[in-house]
Amino acid sequence: MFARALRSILAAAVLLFPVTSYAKDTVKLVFIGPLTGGNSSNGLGGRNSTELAVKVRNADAKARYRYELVALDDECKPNIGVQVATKAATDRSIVAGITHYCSTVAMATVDVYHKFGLPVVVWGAVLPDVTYAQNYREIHRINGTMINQNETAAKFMVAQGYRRWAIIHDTTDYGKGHNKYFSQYLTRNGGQILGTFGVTADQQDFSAELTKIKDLGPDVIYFGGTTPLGVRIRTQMDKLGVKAVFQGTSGIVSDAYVDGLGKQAEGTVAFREGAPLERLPGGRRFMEQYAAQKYNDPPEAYGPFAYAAANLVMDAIERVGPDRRKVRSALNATKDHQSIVGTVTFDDHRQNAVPLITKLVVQDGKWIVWEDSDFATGKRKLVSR
Amino acid sequence: MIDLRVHELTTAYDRADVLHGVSLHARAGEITCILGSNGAGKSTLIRSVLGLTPPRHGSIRLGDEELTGRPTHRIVALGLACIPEGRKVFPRMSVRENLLAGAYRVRARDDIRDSLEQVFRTFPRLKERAEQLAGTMSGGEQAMLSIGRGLMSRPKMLVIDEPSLGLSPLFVKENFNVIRRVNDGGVSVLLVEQNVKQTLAISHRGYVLAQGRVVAQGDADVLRENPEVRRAYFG
Amino acid sequence: MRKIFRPAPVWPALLLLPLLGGYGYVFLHAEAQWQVAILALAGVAAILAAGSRRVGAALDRSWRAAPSLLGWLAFVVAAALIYVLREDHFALLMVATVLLYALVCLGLNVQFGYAGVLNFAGAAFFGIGGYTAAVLAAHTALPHLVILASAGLLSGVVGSLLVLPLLRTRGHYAALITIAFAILFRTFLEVNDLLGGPQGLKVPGLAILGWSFNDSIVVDADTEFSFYVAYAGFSLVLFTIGLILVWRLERSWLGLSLDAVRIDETAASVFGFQVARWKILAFSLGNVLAGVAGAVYGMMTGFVAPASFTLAESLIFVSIVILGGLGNPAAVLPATVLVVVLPEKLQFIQEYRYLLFSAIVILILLFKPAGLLPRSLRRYFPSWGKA
Amino acid sequence: MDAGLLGQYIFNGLMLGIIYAMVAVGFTLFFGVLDVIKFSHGDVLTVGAFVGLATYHGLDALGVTSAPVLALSLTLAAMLAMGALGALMARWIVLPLRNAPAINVLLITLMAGTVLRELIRLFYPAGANPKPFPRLLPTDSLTMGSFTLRLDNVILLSVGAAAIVGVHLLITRSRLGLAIRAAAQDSETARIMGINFQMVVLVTFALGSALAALAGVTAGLYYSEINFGMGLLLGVIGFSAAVVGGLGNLYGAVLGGFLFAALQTLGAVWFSVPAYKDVFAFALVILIMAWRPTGLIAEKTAERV
Amino acid sequence: MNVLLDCRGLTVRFGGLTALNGLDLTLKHGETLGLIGPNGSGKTTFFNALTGLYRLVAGRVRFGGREMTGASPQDLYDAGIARTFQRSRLCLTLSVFDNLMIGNHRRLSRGLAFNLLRRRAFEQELREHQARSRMLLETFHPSLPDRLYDPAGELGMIDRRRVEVCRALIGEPRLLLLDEPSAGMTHEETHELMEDILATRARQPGLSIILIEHEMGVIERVSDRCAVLNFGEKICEGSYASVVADARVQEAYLGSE
Repeated sequence: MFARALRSILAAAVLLFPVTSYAKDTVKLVFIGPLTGGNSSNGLGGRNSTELAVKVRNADAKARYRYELVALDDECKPNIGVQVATKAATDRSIVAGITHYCSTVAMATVDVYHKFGLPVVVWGAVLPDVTYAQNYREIHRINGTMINQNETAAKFMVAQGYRRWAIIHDTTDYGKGHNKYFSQYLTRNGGQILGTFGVTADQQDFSAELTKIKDLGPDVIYFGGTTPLGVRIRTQMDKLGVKAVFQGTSGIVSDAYVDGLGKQAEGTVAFREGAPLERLPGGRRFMEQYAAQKYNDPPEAYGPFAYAAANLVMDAIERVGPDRRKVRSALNATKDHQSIVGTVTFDDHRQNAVPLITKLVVQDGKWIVWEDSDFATGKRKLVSR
Repeated sequence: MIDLRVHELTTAYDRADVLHGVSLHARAGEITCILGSNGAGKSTLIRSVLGLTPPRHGSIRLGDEELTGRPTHRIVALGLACIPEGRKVFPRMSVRENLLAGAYRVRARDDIRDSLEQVFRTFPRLKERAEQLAGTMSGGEQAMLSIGRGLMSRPKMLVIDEPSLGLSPLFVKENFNVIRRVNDGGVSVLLVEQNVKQTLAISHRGYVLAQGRVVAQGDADVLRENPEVRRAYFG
Repeated sequence: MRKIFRPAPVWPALLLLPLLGGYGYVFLHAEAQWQVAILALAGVAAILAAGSRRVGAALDRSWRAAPSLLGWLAFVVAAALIYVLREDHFALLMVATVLLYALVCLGLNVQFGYAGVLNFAGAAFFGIGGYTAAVLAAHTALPHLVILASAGLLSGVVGSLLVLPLLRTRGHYAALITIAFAILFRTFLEVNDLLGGPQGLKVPGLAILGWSFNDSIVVDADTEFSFYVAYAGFSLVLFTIGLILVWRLERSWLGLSLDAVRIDETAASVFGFQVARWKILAFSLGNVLAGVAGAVYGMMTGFVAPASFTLAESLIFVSIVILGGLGNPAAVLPATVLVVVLPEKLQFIQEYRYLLFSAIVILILLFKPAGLLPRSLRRYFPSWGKA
Repeated sequence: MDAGLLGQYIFNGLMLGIIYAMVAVGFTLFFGVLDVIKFSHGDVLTVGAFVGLATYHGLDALGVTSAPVLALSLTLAAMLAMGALGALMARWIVLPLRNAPAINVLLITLMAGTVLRELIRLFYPAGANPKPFPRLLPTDSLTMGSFTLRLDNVILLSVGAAAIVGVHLLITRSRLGLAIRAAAQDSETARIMGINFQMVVLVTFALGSALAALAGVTAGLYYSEINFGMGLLLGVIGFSAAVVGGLGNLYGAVLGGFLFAALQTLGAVWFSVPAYKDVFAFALVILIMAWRPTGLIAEKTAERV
Repeated sequence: MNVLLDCRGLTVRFGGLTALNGLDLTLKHGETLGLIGPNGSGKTTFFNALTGLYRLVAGRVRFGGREMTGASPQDLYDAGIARTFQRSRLCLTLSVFDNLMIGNHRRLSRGLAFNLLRRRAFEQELREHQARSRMLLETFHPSLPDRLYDPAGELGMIDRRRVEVCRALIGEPRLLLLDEPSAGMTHEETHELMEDILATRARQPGLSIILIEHEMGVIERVSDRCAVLNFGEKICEGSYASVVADARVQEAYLGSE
């Protein structure tokens, strides 16, 4: 404990007074995510977090190598993804990657990494198929899939006494996937789905859908999608007088969601894989360091995963040296690795069998862990009818 | 009263020279006509005067002001008005709005109202149809409107391009009478026409254009007898 | 004939071609900012020079002196570039991408460069090709060449659904139809799960006559060529065929007819041209080319998804055609390089690259409104016209 | 379906329609005077909304708390700024290309739109994220069965309608409007009447852009959220509405806007997967164009392009 | 009587305006008809109606013994009517040769395979048309064949006119419609053009021509017969001398006192 604290003080000191060490070999890593376009806030958050991890590591005198990060933009388009993945994977000086937020892109690129033998850790894409649809030893994933998340979500919400759901999801792979798994687990646990509404990801106006939902009168509106749509839908619910609990997925666990909604965000429930950041000492440190860097964009929900993925990769390199095959084997064998998102253990498909899904709720303008909230104690109600 | 002097004007249009060193003088207070058959260069001359097709060489002076190089709306602001060929009324505007467009440069509301009343007095038909869309009127009515619109700005110099085009002789006569009355009121007129006899009947002086050059000029009475005039039409 | 024909010097073009090849090699390998900047500037300067009178005329003369020799040489240089890059997967992927995008733009060039039929749904037809390949290659045993042909055909057939409204409308009204189709196509794919929905579909690799393109080419134990060599080579062949096709089209009565219809529909109809027929021909041909290119592209990248075939992508195709020079098929290639490779080369400025890219396009449009290499007069044969 | 629900759908459609119509009117104005399509229009809307937001934050920092004052001043600031931007773009990007093929104008404005969008995304603080838009209008509501009528929505609807009526009056009743219509019907004759054509073009672009800014602020106040990509689809829909209605015609643009809103609302109600509504709306657009090739209210055909 | 063109009661309206009002006109094989009348009298409208660009409200057209009322422009071209336009409608960005080939459309092989694959055969055909074009241009002016490969936009006005006439002639029509060929030309140029038309007539005795012209000298020299239009109606018909002397014609042109 003391050693850790000392290290972090040292690290902070070095961050302030950067010293270049000439003795170390340079090892290149690649980060890939959407840096332009509609998903760029998540991409930029992931990139900044990865960059932060590399900076911290380079500042660590004990590190064997000096790390250099190459960041590439996949634009959240599969064809561009394949392009930059090929660029990274065929660049022999790059040892490993922290890759992809968008599931379509992650799906499109797995073959490329496998073909060229670049070990990567997926930091944000949540579609189960990314790890489970093939058996490539190069592909790992640190964040959980939407399966884990939705199983917990369905059980938890039914246990709270809700029975009737309306589901809105965007028609991206993310939204459709969430819809699929949530619906599956919900019906299995005794919930009832009154209606399902697919909406496009660039849609502004949801009044027609919400009017329909209002007519159906659900207890809960489940939303499978990301922050921009989440903010819009939640706002428009109030506009139309739709009174229901708003339940989201990891896609809306962001500062932007709370900032975007202000008071209306109160009582929104969402679920995210990984341990709650603020409960782990590393997590809190991450947030402090991130804030110190004064990035233009917040880390967003998956920034910590990117940070953890980068550390996982660098730890592996520290152990086995900058060799793709060795790094791959080291990553494959990850077990009980302590990270800021909790313990990481890869299963037979190199999927992090995340033990914990964090339940979150917005209270007083902050996402907080359900168990710590006034809602859990019954002091407040999710929705006033 | 104001005069218009065109000196050695050469204008190229669509890569073919259509005016070759044309000089003419529209004297103050007079009606000066320019005659010539189709394609003689009359319209190009008007376009040059109005600044729509900038000339290559030469100068155009309205009173003391050089017009070449000025944008059309500034030329018009000097007191020039034009009744364009083919009438060119704004088809989807009412008669009243067309007339108001003619008075665009006039700021004083009273002046506009006076002009409007005057035009309505001159062309009672326009008053009857004040709210009708110009595009739905007959050719003759459009011609009246076009003339009325040209008068709305109370110009010092009026340039009229083929007012008889496509009009029956009766209408032509009426319109020419209006032009003469306008001129009597002190407005200099530059009248471009192919209708020789009626034009010369109301003009003081005239020029005959053929293939981009002035082939004859002089007082109207003299010009009437000039064989060049007939030749300009019938070869 | 009073004029004495002197054989024009062949050397300018002869020299240029290997130079271009070398440039391509260096450009594809440039990573550092200053390298990219210098190379991009040099490239633009070279294109502008080629568009200028003197240099252009010199190149033109030498081209006419030995058209077939230089044509072959161009192909050989391109093939050589692919060979030199044989182990560089990424560079080859970019080469193949450029060639396939250029093939689509050849089609668009026929559509609005010649016939004047605007198409803002180029990416949709490109996508139709890709999806056709995905479905047919995965679920049927059809030979892949047949699949490529069907992809082109289907793209043409779907396009013919738009023909009626397109023929009836003009200008911006016609533009709206293809824009609406582009949006509709993408949304339909995404909402509908039939074709993989938003996740898209995996596409098996191309295999022709039993040769699987997705396998690396093993020469001996130590030497292994990237499998992209096959794709790049195949794309080169396709693009060459497309270029020759479009070239011949332009240099024939067909091209003349399309021009006549575009420039003055009224005059054309007075001289007996069936306006609709020519517009349909151009529209369909363009879509077929886009479809074939899309099929190969899908098989090469191994994946098709709606996100790759958006209206924004269509607009990228349109901008390539306009930047290159409307109606000049050869200009498609440098313009594609500019539009496809430059943003990739600008990766080092990461999130700022689209800002810079858009600014560059605005500048080109302001100062070279006819495109980088404007179209020249029709020349039915290399020896056609005055010496 | 009960009456309240039906009323709700209609009200939703009206609100959507008024935003579309405001955007479409801009397109139709630009086309009227210059025969061009300015594809950056949607992004001008976005920038307008962000200028409004920035103004709010600025005034908020200065300690202004009165909601009506804030609402009014942010709207005015957005409209003024976008009016200026519209005129600048007309002067430096659109007018220089007057003699180039119309498709060049389309492409250059498209690129200008990308520049605007990227500037917001990159340089507005945390611009890549959706931003909350202040709620400045009273939210008193009236509920009748399943119909909820909120005062802020009514205000927005009225302001939008008033703006369109205002533009209509300006175009049909004022001296400036006369000049705009004259320039639109026959630019050469308009010049002969002493109308400064370039000035008219700049003013028209300023007017259309200010209206886009108003649409942006309206969308912000209505949805309480704005983001850098909001103008993309709104721009395309506004363009579609203007074309379907008949370019160059103010009524056509309004009709097109409400038609599009109606199609989308209908589509969302009819289809079990509401996302089909865009497929439905755009497919119908294609059919309408096949039926009426110059729009529902044909005024002026688009000969250029 | 060997009638090539027979028009009866042709009427064309635009909105409220009657541009052509019950026009009767006949033309014999090999005849040259001068069509005159003041601006806006309906001459060009007649051409547009005759080439299928305007729809007839009433009337019928027989051409070469066939009923052609309401035929499309393409059908009328196929039947053998070719024209020039008052405002030159050459494709200025295309070469002179290309412009001629537009007029030669009927003789071009339009098959896909022929054009794309059989390049030798295509070249053969091309060379033939090239030779014919040169010959035709040569007859108009000896310097014109040298400009075969220049963009039409680079020609002077007279040469553009010539090329436009050649474009109409190269397809060997039976009826040639010339719409004010002298517009925008100098006196000398007009004279040259007149000679060109006469030479064309001499070479192709079967060719019928309708000529709209304001230069009366041209009409006098070239036409066999004249028809005068005013307000969309034929007011007079006959020899040039008789027409010019007619009081109605004088009035239409010079106006009444």
